[in-house]
Amino acid sequence: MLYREALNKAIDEAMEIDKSVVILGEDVGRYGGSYRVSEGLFAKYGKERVIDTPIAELSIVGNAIGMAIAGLRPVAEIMTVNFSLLALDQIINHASKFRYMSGGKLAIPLTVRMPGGVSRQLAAQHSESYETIYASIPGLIVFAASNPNYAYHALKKAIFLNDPVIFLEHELLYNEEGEVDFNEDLDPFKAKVVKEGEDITVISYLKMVKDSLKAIEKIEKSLNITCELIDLNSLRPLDMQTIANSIKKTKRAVIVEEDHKSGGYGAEVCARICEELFYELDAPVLRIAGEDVPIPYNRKLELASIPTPDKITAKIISWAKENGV
Amino acid sequence: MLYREALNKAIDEAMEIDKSVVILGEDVGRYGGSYRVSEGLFAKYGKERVIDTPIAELSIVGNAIGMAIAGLRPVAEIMTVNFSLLALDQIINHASKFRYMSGGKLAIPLTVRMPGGVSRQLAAQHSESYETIYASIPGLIVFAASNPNYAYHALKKAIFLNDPVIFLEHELLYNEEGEVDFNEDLDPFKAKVVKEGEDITVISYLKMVKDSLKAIEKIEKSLNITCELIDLNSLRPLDMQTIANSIKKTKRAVIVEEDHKSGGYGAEVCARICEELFYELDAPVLRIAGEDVPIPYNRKLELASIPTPDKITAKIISWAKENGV
Amino acid sequence: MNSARVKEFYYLMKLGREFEIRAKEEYMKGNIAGFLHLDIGQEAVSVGSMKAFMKGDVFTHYREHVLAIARGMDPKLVMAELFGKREGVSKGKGGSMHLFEPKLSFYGGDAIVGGHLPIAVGCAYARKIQGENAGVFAIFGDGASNSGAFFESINIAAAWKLPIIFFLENNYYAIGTHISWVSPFVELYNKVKNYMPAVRINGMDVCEVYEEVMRAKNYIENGLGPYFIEAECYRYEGHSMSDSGQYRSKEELEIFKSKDPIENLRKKALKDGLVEESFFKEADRKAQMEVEEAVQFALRASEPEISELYEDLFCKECSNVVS
Amino acid sequence: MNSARVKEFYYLMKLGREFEIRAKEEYMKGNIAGFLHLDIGQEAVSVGSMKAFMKGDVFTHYREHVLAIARGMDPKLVMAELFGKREGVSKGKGGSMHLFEPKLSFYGGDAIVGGHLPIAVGCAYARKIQGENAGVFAIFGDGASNSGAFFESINIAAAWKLPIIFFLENNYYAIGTHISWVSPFVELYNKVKNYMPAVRINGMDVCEVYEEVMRAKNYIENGLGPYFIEAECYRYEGHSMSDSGQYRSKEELEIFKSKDPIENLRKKALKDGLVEESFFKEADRKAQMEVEEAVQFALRASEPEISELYEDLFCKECSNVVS
Ligand SMILES: Cc1ncc(C[n+]2csc(CCOP(=O)(O)OP(=O)(O)O)c2C)c(N)n1
Ligand SMILES: Cc1ncc(C[n+]2csc(CCOP(=O)(O)OP(=O)(O)O)c2C)c(N)n1
Ligand SMILES: [Mg+2]
Ligand SMILES: [Mg+2]
Repeated sequence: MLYREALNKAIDEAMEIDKSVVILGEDVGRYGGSYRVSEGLFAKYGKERVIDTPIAELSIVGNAIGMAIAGLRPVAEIMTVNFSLLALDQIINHASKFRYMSGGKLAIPLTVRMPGGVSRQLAAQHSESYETIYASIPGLIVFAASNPNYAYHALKKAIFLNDPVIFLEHELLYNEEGEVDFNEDLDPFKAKVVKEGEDITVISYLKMVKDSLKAIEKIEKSLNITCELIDLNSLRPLDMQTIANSIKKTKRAVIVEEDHKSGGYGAEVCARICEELFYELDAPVLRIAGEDVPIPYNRKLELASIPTPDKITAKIISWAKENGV
Repeated sequence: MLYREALNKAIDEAMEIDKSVVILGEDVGRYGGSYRVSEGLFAKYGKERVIDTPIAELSIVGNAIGMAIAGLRPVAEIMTVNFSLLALDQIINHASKFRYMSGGKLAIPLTVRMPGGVSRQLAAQHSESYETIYASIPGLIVFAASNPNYAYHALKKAIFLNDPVIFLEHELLYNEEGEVDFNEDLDPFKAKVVKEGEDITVISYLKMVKDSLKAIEKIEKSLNITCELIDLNSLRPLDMQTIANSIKKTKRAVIVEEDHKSGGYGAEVCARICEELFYELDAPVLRIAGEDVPIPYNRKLELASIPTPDKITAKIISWAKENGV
Repeated sequence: MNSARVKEFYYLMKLGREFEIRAKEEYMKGNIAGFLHLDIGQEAVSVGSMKAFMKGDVFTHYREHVLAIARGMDPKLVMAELFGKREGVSKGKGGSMHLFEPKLSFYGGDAIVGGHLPIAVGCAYARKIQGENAGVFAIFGDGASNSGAFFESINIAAAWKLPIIFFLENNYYAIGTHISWVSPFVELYNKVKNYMPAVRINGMDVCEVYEEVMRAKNYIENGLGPYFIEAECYRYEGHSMSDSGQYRSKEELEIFKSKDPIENLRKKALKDGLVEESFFKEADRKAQMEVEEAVQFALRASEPEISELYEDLFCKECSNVVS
Repeated sequence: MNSARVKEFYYLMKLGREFEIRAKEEYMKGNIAGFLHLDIGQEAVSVGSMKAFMKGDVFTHYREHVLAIARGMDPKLVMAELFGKREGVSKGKGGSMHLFEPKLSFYGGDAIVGGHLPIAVGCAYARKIQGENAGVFAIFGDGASNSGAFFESINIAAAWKLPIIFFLENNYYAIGTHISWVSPFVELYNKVKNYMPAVRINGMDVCEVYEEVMRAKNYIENGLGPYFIEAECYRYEGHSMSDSGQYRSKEELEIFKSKDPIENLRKKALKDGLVEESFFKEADRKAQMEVEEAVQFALRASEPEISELYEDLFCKECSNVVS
């Protein structure tokens, strides 16, 4: 099943189960969603529950909050994560705080889906990763789906949580194929050990999980070691338990993210590791991340601005050598 | 001179020197600014250069970008940092990227001033610290003023830089008194060693510098050691040199920030230290930060949600003991 | 207006006025802190609108104590919230600007100017598809009417014919900014009259407010789409306790004070012989007493425990994971 | 319209059309990537407006190749930018959606819908206080007219009487969303006609566009404040290369194709005897040639070096510190 199909199925089933689930966003209805995630839902559930909105992101999320207050379970789509900045006041000043500032009287069962990341030559205004923003906000839950199985289970669970969830998707994953185990009772808050290993813990999320896996194959051969790969899945809260278990074994950690390095989400992961597992570490944590520039249009520069399997491989190998792995 | 007077003087002198400097924001004109930072400027420079705007933060920054493109040097005020979320699309998708995405053809000499932090019982929608957001954006410069001297010099220099500067101020500092050395040629990008010491490096910014200083007095007495205190001043770029010099000496670092801990700005500082100075460290870096909750109205809870001199003292002492200082 | 209505309006406005006067005093004493926005002068809007719009959902801005009380919120719980006490409507976590009570369908106290409008519109959408025709009432100021959030809301509500009353309190000022500096016209219903029925009324007259909101309510209940009311009014105090309001002329203030909604209702009711003098005396006394009780309640109410800091952040399921 | 004007309009429209057709081909070949928004069908708007508004500052959205060319940008540099080459107007860092050239006062290619409007308004403010009366031209789509940024801009420009022309290309669609689903009316000048002079014109007729923009230009140059033009038009292609445009009926497309701005200008000029047939043949050939040269230039142009990744991020002073 494709990633986008898994997302579609999660929404479809949620809408089937519960009439209060509605979806809204630009072109989510008749058009089927710009990445085809909501394909078929308009025909199936009608225009009251599958809502084509104007280009007004502040209102997309604001309206969704109002729907949530009224008892619906809205799933809002922001066409690209960049545009979510227009909705950020609603997400942060409203959705994330309403339960708290009402002394627990309001619940905001809201899911906001956002495709993001560096796709292919979409340039500076369409190629960002704002997980560092969302994961820094108390009151939000942030999930990041790297594969169809997690996408399906986590989205469906997110829709039925009674708190606001930011659901991050990566534009280059929509057409990725992967198995979905419909019988699994997946805990969306838990990180997943994608591959076990003994010598280095590689921590990643979204598209970089795939790229890290490719890198790991080469690294293992080249250094004759084994690497453990963790897919974070949930960025807020962060599943430190899974990370700690791994690092206690490997003594070394690498974080791979597509986000710009300075102030990127990896900083928080790195800080947590250094605070909590300092005495376990045999080497400094390595952060592999995007460069600190807006994403350029030219393909060569674009690729130079983000981690690729080759760069991940090279960086880990040289860091491993420097630190005596 | 008061902190707000220092800011006022910086703007006043910049306007005096260069006719292209204009200021804009809600109530910055006839009213003199809600924290009195622009007092007197309307009378002196008139309504064309001191612009009272509608409550439309997106436009305040967007308009300022347009003014910058047209050759002015706008200084925009966002009344409280929370409202800057409404302007974030302009700040990030536009101001921070325009030079780059135009291949260097556009310059955006823009300063955006924002009071923020936890003041006194202003509750969840008026008490945030978004330095983690701003400091994560390539193309932005981020200054944070903890005292009148830096406020004066850095703001004046920011206005004359040809790139967008986010200028963070703290609401509880406006009436702080401090000396301003008008002859100094201050480098706004450099961190400052506020106090020298041998055993622990305490890194902070904005209001927490003052609170850390209070804590340090007690800690030094209690543990019979000396602490070095660094005021970061510039959050992006981060002056790692000054940090490194200190840690090479003390072997231990503490970061004190008011921001929420998870994903707070301190994460980046901590990560940089752990990556670059790992082998220098004798103890895990300690992050002292705000709690991961929206800021509550009740004073007792509000104080419980942020670091105070007493809590800083207690946390550092217990951490020092645990790690054999 | 019959005598019972007039009495009700008078009492609620008086109660609101006394509440605000007392809140100001308690602020000076240090029992209330933060931003405190008083409704003094604007009680006709708060009471007239809430008494007309009894059923649907109400979304307000931060100047909402009197709206909350007129909606039926116990002044004790409001005062306790202002005092930051655990018994307050928002458990002391919200304060003056954030009074929420879903039982009263009162989603009050948003302190982001214009920020509650898209939320109100979303609620109206939900009500429409849920088949509940009472709809939504959203109140905001002249300052809010310049924000993108406002305009997006007007456009969407009109495009989708949503059951919502937009109620604009035009008191001419957004803190110290006069509306004429930041809008091409001062009669703000011009902003939307191509989108929906839009009227301008005298917001100092509780009966006029009541009647217009009744009209609007009927309109939206009939599924005809949104309705817009601009009420001219005035706040006698500064924007909040930290503003002295010096930017306004004494004359301007006096003009509006001469139209005082409470005083004028009393005069008119007496002149028309609708209500006897003794009622007002008694009402004034009772209002003061009720406020006194609210203050006593708030004083005696309890401080939250530090352990409550992490409560009310997430639903149970998420709390279990996050902590 | 005199013959020289008609020839100029025709040539530029044809050049634009050929440019876009070729860009599409080059996209298929893989020489251009990312989002490519073609202007085919809307050339009258791009050419008519740019030829009328020659002096002031121009702010555009992402569908801007033809606007840029009509403004005077060398098609070679535009094509090279689409190819991501260093010789492109934005050094290959911007691409199709981001064509900037301050020398032409062309601040083109903002890809945040509505995002360039507050910027254009700020520029108009600056021009006003700088005493430059040429003002600003800001072009955007029907979709943008639902955004908060749009409404804030209208309000501010009107409140401050700024010299700015708001030019709305109403091609009825925002990607796959028809304007009638998301706006209470389809004639979008209704949104603003209480704020400023606002007209609706036929955007398929280059002369009408030209004349109306001339009128608007005179208006703003005289310090009378902003002016609003809605031009009805249509894009023949999908929204971008990743959209097939299937949501539209063939009939609808045919209706607009029958009003083709280029073809109709030619027919009319011939009928009126303004221009001889031979001109058109020659112009068509020349346009093709110019586009061919642009493609050849782009093909031969150079790839940026990796070392350029960190260039153009900051001014020299800041660069020194940051790196
Ligand atoms: C988005 C945003 N910007 C600025 C503020 C600061 N602020 C609080 S109230 C206010 C004035 C609002 O005026 P108006 O809408 O007329 O309401 P009034 O206070 O007159 O009732 C401002 C600027 C805010 N709370 N939110
Ligand atoms: C703020 C924002 N939201 C969404 C998008 C995605 N998007 C790009 S173009 C577009 C449609 C714009 O339609 P319109 O304004 O009518 O212009 P047209 O493409 O028809 O010229 C959308 C939704 C965007 N770029 N920016
Ligand atoms: Mg007002
Ligand atoms: Mg369109």
